[in-house]
Amino acid sequence: MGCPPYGRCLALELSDLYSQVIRDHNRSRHNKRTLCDPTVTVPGKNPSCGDEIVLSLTLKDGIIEDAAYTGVGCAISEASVSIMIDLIRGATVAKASELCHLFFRMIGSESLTREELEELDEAVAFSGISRMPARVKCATMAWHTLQVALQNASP
Amino acid sequence: MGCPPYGRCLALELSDLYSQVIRDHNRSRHNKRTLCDPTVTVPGKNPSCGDEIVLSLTLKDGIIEDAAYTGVGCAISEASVSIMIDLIRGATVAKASELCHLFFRMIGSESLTREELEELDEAVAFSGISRMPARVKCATMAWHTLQVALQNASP
Amino acid sequence: MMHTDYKEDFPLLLHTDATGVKVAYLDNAATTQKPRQVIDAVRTYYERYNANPHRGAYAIAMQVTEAFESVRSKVAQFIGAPDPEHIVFTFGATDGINQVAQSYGEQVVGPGDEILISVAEHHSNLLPWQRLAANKGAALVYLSVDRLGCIRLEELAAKLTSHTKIVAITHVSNVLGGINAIREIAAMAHAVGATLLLDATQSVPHIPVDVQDLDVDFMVFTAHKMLAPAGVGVLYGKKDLLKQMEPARVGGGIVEEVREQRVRFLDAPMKFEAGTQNSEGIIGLGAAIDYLEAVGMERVQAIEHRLMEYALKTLAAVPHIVLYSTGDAANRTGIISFNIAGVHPHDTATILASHAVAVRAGHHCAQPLMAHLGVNATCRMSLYLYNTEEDIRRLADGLSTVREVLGLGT
Amino acid sequence: MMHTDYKEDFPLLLHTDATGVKVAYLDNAATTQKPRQVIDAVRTYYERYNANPHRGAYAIAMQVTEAFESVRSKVAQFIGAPDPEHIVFTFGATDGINQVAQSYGEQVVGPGDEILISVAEHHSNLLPWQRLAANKGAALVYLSVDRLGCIRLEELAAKLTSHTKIVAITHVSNVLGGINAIREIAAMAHAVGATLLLDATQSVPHIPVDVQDLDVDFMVFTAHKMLAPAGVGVLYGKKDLLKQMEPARVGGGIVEEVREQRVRFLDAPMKFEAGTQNSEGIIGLGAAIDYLEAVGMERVQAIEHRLMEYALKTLAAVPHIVLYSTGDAANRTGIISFNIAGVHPHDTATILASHAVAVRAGHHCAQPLMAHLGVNATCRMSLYLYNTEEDIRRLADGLSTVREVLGLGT
Ligand SMILES: Cc1ncc(COP(=O)(O)O)c(C=O)c1O
Ligand SMILES: Cc1ncc(COP(=O)(O)O)c(C=O)c1O
Repeated sequence: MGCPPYGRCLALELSDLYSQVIRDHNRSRHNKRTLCDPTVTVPGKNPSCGDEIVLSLTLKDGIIEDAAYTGVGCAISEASVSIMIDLIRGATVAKASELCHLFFRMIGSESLTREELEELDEAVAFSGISRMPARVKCATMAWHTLQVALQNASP
Repeated sequence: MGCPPYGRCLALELSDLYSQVIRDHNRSRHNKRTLCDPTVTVPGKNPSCGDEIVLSLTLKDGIIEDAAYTGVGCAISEASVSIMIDLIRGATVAKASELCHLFFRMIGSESLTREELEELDEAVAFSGISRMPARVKCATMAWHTLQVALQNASP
Repeated sequence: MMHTDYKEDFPLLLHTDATGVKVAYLDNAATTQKPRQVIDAVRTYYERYNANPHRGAYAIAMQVTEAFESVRSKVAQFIGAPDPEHIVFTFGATDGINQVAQSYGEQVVGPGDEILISVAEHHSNLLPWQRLAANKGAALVYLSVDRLGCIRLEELAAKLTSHTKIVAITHVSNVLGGINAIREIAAMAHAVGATLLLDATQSVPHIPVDVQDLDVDFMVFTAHKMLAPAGVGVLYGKKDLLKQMEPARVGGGIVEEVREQRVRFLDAPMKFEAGTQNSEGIIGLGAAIDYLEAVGMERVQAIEHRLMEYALKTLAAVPHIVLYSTGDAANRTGIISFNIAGVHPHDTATILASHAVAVRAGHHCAQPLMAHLGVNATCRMSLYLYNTEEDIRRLADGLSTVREVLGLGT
Repeated sequence: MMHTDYKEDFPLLLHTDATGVKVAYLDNAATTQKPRQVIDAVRTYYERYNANPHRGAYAIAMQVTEAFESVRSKVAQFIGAPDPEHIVFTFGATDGINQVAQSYGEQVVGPGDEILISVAEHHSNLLPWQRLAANKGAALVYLSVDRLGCIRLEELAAKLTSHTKIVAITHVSNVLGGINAIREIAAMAHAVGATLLLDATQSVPHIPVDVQDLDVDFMVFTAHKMLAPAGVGVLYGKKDLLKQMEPARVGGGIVEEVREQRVRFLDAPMKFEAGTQNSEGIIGLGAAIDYLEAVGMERVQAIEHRLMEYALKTLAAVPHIVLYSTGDAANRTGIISFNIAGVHPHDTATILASHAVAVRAGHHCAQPLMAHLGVNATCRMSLYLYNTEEDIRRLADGLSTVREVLGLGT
């Protein structure tokens, strides 16, 4: 087993990990708020740090009309949930579910087509996270929580 | 920690371990029998091999009139109990108790005086056993059993 | 680099002492020697990426986590488990059996129930069940064994009842070396609704073992008997069983959330690995599995089989020898128990030690089997892939001197 | 050979990666690095006398037995125990606490009784008691702690009652580093007839500890946090307590006699050491104690104290830092928990990692303490004798870049 350079966080550059997109979402926090009358609210937990992010969705006729989160997480997990919310707001449940699958395929280092990558839009900022195993859970927590929320919401 | 030569059993020669005295006692087995009406009978156990040797004493007026053993043990433990019985037969309880202490001092690598070594007589055959840690319990089992027997017998 | 003369990989076996002698190591059922590859894996860990796994964002912490989890995958694949989540690291086979007895046994065994074991079990696969049965008012029922230490399927059939909750059986007797018919035993146990724990401590190092093929519910083994460090073991469990179990040992690293008066555990396998694990040992186990797979488990078995044929023939010719499991080399691993007539096994082993021949004497942590055989203790020689015919000849030569040393004639 | 620049003895700390960088290892409360002396002791064991201890009459088996038992004596002397029979080898601190909770706790705790712990306990000294209390209908009562994680004696006095059966307290908080006043705590616990278990995991490696002077009833610690291998721990117990306890784990090596339906155990400490022990780890622990004694535990403490003075001063000057235990370096070991304002500790640790500075971020297996502090998680730097002022400067320099990397300004 070769030794990765200490200063490299296992081959992912710091500027790739904390990219402009991620930094922007962290600062703006436009999706960090409480929904008035959410259809479904699901907590997501990262056991390694005790963090909890709560995801809320308002659904109508199979459409995610609005979504938001509360709670605290690291820059990666808060950016990930915020980017995800931007992506799924206005989407059908089916579409959101499909995006989940796409996201997990990307994290699992599968190579996606250009169209697929375009669908994930800003979420491609996390494509390198698998080279940073300690932080994978931070990036995926939002999407795992969404899966549970979609299941709970489906009648 | 230095490495002892493999062929040396930790620095004790085979001919010292299985000396003539020990071999003789193993063959003769003159103390391996059942006493008719023993005052006290105590089992001694070696947990590492499951062996059990049962020591019996006939006491009268503070004198060990007779002693014998039954059971099976290795050459070392059977020789040790046999030599011990030869030593204590006819001795007072106080004297037998003193011999126990002498024997344990010898095993503990204390240097004894010439007079003390003479008191132990044939039991000095075990003086080197401490260099053979795996077999120390075989040599001392008889004497531990004797200690218990003397305690049980004392009113 | 892998040699066909496997001894070349084992520094301890190559070492000559002050008198120019190498050890003939024939106590492999107690523990095995470690190849250079394993020793180096442990040293490299200490020198390059020693850190507490699962707990840090810095480079070496991630590296050890990755190495640690990759051994879990390797173990899963080595024993044919469906995925790494079935693999729990323990501190040894004894630890693994105790965990199952405490976590699972406590749940399923009640008054009037029965636990079935064989009379050939190692104390580590006996005492946890004896205690569980006593605590629960259940019965500990014994199966007798044949001359190789194997249970008889007819007796098993007769003793399996609807009260039988757990069957705990060794794959290979550590005293007699016979290989139990686990596939059949599993099917029979399952037919009455019992759960089968397989003590594979003496099989996984020596023969190919596939948990799905055998259809066992739990399986334990220990790393130090398969070229790897001590203080590490493996517990395999079927997923639904692991899921329903509470951890036997609780502490750091196994929780999702701790509050002052309650706790939520992580899923298996993490919930069973409380406290800092033996990372160096686990990494050593990975290197040991690499070594064994490079040789091939079929080949390991074939090497031992060939040596056993030679050993059975050679030992049978030793004067005054008493062999406790005669017959040919079929359906057994490389273990032979014996005594020299009129000589206590401790004396035999000591005299062999003076010839630098390492065998074990005693009850081998199998006292009920000793009672079954009608002896207090035996000598046992046990082989591994690095042994040679010369080792066995040295054993036979040493044995021929025993009675003379003790003054019993030749 | 022993250097005064202790780093010279630690291969991992000397290693430069492909970019020419050495790690500034400041995660010693999680695990410590191993000196050459320990690495060599383990390798020599594998290459010269690897065998199963207590079980063989041949030379290497006797040699490992002797080495194994000599470490027991060394440990006894290191912590001031009256003799080696007080020393039980375990697989780690977590294992040791679980054993006491199961063996001793099960016996003495009943409905309505109380177990007293502090809110600063590591999960390993919390969950075993939480479970015991729940199983027995007893209460788990918490003591709050001061800014260094130490309990207050007035609160202890108020909460100790005739129902208090067990007091289980850490010697040093693994998050805040304060040293509890154990001598006083022991006297107070004993005055109401309670038994004191000391979790010395974070103290024995760093300060002189004497069990008789402190008068603790049980004490546990773990080898991997004191320069030694993982998978080994120590349980000290007073003789009459060890005597009255049944072993929590049963199996090979702990029995005087096994029959099909009953067992007689050996005396302590052997009865608690079921199964093959981690001999290489124990031998490594012996080498680690030799190393620490050659330095001297007073000196170890003095080195850390001097570094702490520098660290407290240096970190206080870092912009936006939030320190969770301010004040001077008195009455504490080399642990500082902190955060950078507005930044999650995981991000801080990741950014430090990119500077090859190793600290830990998370709840440090102390979630109730995190709740007490009102945070989810912190960063923690923790020192050992080989750290230097340069390591601390690298930490401070790295911290100064954190907010910028995240686009939060400097
Ligand atoms: C205070 C304290 N107690 C107990 C433990 C548990 O030690 P281990 O994981 O070695 O069992 C730790 C470390 O993780 C600790 O810091
Ligand atoms: C059949 C069998 N089961 C269990 C064990 C216990 O293994 P360990 O001592 O590594 O826990 C052994 C070996 O000692 C064994 O031979």
